[in-house]
Amino acid sequence: MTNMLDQVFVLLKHRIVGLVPMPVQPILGAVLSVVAILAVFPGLFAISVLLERKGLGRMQNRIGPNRVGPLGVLQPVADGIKALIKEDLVPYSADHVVHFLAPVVLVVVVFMGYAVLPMGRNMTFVPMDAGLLFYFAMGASAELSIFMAGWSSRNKYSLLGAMRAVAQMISYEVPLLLSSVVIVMMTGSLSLDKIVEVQNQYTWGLPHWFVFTPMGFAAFVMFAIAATAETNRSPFDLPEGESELVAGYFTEYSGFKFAEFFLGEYVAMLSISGLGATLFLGGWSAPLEILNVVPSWFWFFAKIMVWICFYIWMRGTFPRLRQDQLMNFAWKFVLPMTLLNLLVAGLWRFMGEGWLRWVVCSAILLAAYVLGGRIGMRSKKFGPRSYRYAE
Amino acid sequence: MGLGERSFDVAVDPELKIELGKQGIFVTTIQELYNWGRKSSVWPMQFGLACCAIEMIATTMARYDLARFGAEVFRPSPRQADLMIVSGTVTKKMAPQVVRLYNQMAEPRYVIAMGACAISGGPFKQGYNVLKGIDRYIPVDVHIPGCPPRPEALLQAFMTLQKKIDEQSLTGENRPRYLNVDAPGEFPVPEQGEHDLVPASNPNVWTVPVVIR
Amino acid sequence: MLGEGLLKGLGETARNFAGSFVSKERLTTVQYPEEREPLPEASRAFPFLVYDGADWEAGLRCVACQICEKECPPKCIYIEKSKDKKPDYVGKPQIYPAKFDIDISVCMSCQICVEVCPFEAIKMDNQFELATDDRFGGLLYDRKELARSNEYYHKIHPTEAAEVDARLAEEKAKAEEKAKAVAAAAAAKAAPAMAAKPAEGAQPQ
Amino acid sequence: MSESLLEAWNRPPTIEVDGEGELLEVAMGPHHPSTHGVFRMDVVLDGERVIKLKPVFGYLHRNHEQIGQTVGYLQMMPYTDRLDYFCSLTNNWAYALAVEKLVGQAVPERAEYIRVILAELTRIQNHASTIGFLTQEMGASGTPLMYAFREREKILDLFESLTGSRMMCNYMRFGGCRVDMTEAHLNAARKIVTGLPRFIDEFENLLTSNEILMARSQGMGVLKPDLAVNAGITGPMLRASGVNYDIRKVDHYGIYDRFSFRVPLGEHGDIYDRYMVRVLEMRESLKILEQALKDIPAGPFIDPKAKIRGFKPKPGEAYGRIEAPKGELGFYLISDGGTSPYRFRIRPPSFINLTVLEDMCIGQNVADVVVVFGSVDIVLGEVDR
Amino acid sequence: MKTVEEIKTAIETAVSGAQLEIVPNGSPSAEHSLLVDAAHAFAAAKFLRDDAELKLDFLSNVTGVDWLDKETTEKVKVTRPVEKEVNGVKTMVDETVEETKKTVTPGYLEAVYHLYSMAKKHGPVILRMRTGNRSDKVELPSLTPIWRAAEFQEREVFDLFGIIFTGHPDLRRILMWDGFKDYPMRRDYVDPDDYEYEPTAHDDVLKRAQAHLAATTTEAAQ
Repeated sequence: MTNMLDQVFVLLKHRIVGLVPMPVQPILGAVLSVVAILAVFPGLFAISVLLERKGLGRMQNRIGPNRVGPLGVLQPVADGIKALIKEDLVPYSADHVVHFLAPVVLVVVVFMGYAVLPMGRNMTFVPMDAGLLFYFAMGASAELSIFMAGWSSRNKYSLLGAMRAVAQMISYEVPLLLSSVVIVMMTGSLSLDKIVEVQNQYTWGLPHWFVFTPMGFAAFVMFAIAATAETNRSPFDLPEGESELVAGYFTEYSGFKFAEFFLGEYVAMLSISGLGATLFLGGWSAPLEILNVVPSWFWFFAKIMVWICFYIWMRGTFPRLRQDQLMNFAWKFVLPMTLLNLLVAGLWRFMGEGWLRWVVCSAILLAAYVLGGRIGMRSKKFGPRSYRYAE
Repeated sequence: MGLGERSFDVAVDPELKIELGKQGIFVTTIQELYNWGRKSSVWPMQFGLACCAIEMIATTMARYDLARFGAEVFRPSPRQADLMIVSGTVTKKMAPQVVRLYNQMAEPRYVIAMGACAISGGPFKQGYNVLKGIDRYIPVDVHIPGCPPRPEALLQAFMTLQKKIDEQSLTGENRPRYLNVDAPGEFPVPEQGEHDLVPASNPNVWTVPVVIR
Repeated sequence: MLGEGLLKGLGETARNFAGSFVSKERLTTVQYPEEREPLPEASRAFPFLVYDGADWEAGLRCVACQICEKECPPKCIYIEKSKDKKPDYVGKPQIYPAKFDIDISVCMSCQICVEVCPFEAIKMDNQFELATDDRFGGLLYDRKELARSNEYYHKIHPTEAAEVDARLAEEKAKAEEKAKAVAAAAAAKAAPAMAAKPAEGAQPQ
Repeated sequence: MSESLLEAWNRPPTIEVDGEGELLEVAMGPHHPSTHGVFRMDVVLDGERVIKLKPVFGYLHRNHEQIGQTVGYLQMMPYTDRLDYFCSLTNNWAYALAVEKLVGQAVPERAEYIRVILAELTRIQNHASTIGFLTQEMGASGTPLMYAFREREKILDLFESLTGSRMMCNYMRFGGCRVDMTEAHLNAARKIVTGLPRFIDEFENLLTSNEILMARSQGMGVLKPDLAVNAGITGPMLRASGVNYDIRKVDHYGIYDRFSFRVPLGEHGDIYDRYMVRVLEMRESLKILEQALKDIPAGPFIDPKAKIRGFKPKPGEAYGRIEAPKGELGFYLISDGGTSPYRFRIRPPSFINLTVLEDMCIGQNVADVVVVFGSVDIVLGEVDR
Repeated sequence: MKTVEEIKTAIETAVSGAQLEIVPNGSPSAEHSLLVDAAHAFAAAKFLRDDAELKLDFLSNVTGVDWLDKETTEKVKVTRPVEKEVNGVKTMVDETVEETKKTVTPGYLEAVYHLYSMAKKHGPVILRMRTGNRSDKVELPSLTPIWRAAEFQEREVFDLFGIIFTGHPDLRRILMWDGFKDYPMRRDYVDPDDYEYEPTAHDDVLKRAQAHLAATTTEAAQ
């Protein structure tokens, strides 16, 4: 029964595919997968937007949307309808073709990433051996669309925003990759399915997630930071930093194209959360052995949503960094830390089983973090201050 | 961008509709869906002028929470905004910018003139640099008197606007302005002359009743 | 340590998030159209004209003295005096406003008209839900739209209205006393005159 | 004027532009979302670095001074509310002070206490909102601002129940106040004052040690004390540069000499110092409030003999100034013996504090310009009048 | 702090040739001010800032004031020879006649500076400068090189009153737009005619509104 529920989507797909003649079956299978992704993730997009608006509201002592539909659940639907009927303005001097293509490219590219994510047991749509590489290749193409948007708008703010976005995304691509390399080192595979399989084991009922190892945890933190920057989320949401740059690279977009950017951004966020969950949080594996009765796909989506909630929480709390600080942080702190983490991962392999490697690896990472943080703060001359008074 | 004279409405008897609704069947028309989408997702432009802007900010804050209506998404870019809340005194130096911003907004767009100054120049109307009401240049949907109006008054105006949107039909006399092919989409931006704005008002949107004293 | 302040901040927002489900202090939203905070008594929006009795036109306290028109800082009041007179609340014949317009699209709710009015005729309303799409018709209030009964005044500003009523009653009593005194004096004067009258009348023309 | 004379004058530093980089001219404003209100900055950028910045004013020039010369003395009072629309009560006080100085009107003791209580409450809500807006400029999605406004609403509730209006109080009169502050109002004020320290702690928890805020604000927008004095900077901005000048302490206007409070001073004169000086000032204001609410005497709230309207001061002039939350707010009145002043001049702290905006921004990143601008704490109603 | 008289003598000794005058203040505040001639104002101001005892390092406020041409009518008794017939003989007789005499004192623009000391915490010292007239001689020396605080305020005075501050580094309009031609704070300024809708007009506004109505109706009739 449990197994049945776990594999319900897989079985359903097989059943439907079985209805058509043999030669068409692979095509239909692909179409079904695509349709499933296109149905599920925009839905999740709507849910996360609503969650964000309500969650932010609660953090700020208010209620958030609650008028449109029961408890405000229809708010994203209304926003969607509004975006559809909104007039589509294209600036007179803009490059019309590129201006039109930019959001399309973004949406296509971010959806491609889902092809390799294992969303449950046997639920990877394209089980690729080099899945991780494919994912990063797709993630990097999103930058293209952002630059297209900024350049084609012929607006200073858009161009500045796009340039910032591209610089930022390229800078954080490096730590993003390097922190994932740790996982590749530990599993010896680039296949995301393999990575999940390795984590889907239990000792005393507790899972073997990589986040519970020292360098796995460090890589997880670095990955989370880099992923936030990669998806332009607060506190790294400079490209759309509204207080300086109006609305960043999509300043000149209106109507449905703007909605596409919005969609693309959130879907990218969901997908990178999915990747993070796959790499560090065991993908679709249950957090406790006894919880394996719950279907695997539930765990995958639950982990994504938890990740999204964390994003929202950060957005509600932090101011944003400045461009050069962001770059400094990427190149001078996150990158060295990830490189060190690679060394530690090697050390871990080398030291063999036993408690000693836990102590040594943790100590190295912790010392590096504390020291690096302190040196960084001192070199930039910032820190807490005391004040004097005049009577 | 007119939709022509053909009616999209599917006539449904209102009583029948309520009856169906009781049984869990909801009937809707394109027009209703259209208006519902428009009115439920009005994103204001992040744009404040004077004192009233503070009350506008207060409206979005925890106590009054404009977000309940789904309108907390203050868009900094006019392209993505639906509603311009003219919150405060429009000076003659600022008026061309306001009109320009309005021109940059995508249809459907609405304007709320918040506060005495935005409606008529308010207490400052006899000054040399104060425009006597923004409706001299752009069409205003809802006026809120008050100096400044309370946040609740802005919420009430917001609901008035929603009601107004809801009552519009897609065709016929009552259709919104932008669905009328003949209605202007761009409003001329006044120039700053040597003594005053030129022209002093846009006669297409500003016709004054004569008050004889 | 790097990140300490960030964690503290996250803790603070988390506290508010959780608190918003339990404590009223952390969920301060008043859901306006359905729930409303009671307006404080002193709250003011736009002026109205007080009338006594049931007939608004007859009971207007305003005597069209035009002080408020002159003192109004943005000059949003327009008054035309009547040609004839009608009795006021003490019964003295007074001029009344033939026209009393307030342009609430100009009014700055400063309350100075209320302060300067010697007749307690103009007071501040607290009705603020006045949004309208009618620019010219909906925002220029004439005296009919401005007139509110004294009961309404009592309802929105109970303490102040009670004070005003007491003061007016006192004035009225004084005026009546004075009137009585005058009448008595007149009567006293009239008495000898009356006595003299027949004699006068008796005098042949 | 010879060049040698100009030497003494501290012009903003000019910056060498290195390389062949193209200069980018950006007009920030007047509707730019960051400038809370309508204000334009013409910025010349070399990459993202600011090399020139010219503020453009006047988008909210509402002719206050002209109005002040056409309406009577009393009629100007509600207009002063609309100068710095965050702090109407301190504006009222400054204007009342100037007129009282012009006509030689004394103020009863209770009224002075009421004024101090209201002015300090105004200062607290202004500083809290300013910090909220400052973090907004840094990109916090409104959370600190929401918390600030949560407290501000409590203070505004008191203002409304006392004066009748949330923002435009029109409360003070020449020789006192318009209505009395009853025991209920005082209790409400006491309740607010007991609740505020917790709020400030919360605020500080959220912001003071936040690394992002520190990185964004420390060492940014530095203002040197000698330039600050020369450029006539006043208020928290001046004190953040380390100059000890608080008009409450210097002029002892009202009854400020009766309260014990300290003046916090910054050392670096950067954005963080401006932020911290405001936080510490809020705490000092709470001290003043506690003392004032304890000591407030009974008595008349307005001089019964004071003339409120229609008076004609003797020909002459007076300059009255107070320490408004944003700096020195002064009113300069010249009377020619008529019912309205011959010349009515407002000395706006926000406007003059912007004199050094260019100096603070030059060499900074363009993203910091809005933060520096936010740290000045201006209200456009007062800048342009 | 020194009294105004002492400051006056101090300036006179420090700046040779400076002509100073104390402008009395009739109000109870009794803050008398110093009128300094435009030619020596800069040196005097520099002295006030740098003098060790005064150290007026803080310029608080710059105000422009417009004083209109004043037409004073006074009744004067004039004695002049009048031809008179006395007893049929025409003779010149001196006679005192009462005449109304009109004297026009030319107006001027004035800049008022309020100075304080942050170092010594005293003040104010009020400094005034006057232009020659209201039309062509409207130049005054700028004190911006001495106090940066004057930069925007002098620009404002220039914008609204039309005093030209020589030596100001950036004298442009500040509040009104660049193409604006008038000086709106001058007392003889007439604002543009936008009195189409004045439902509560009285006094001056009513006159303007009626004039506007008359103008538009004749325009329509033509």
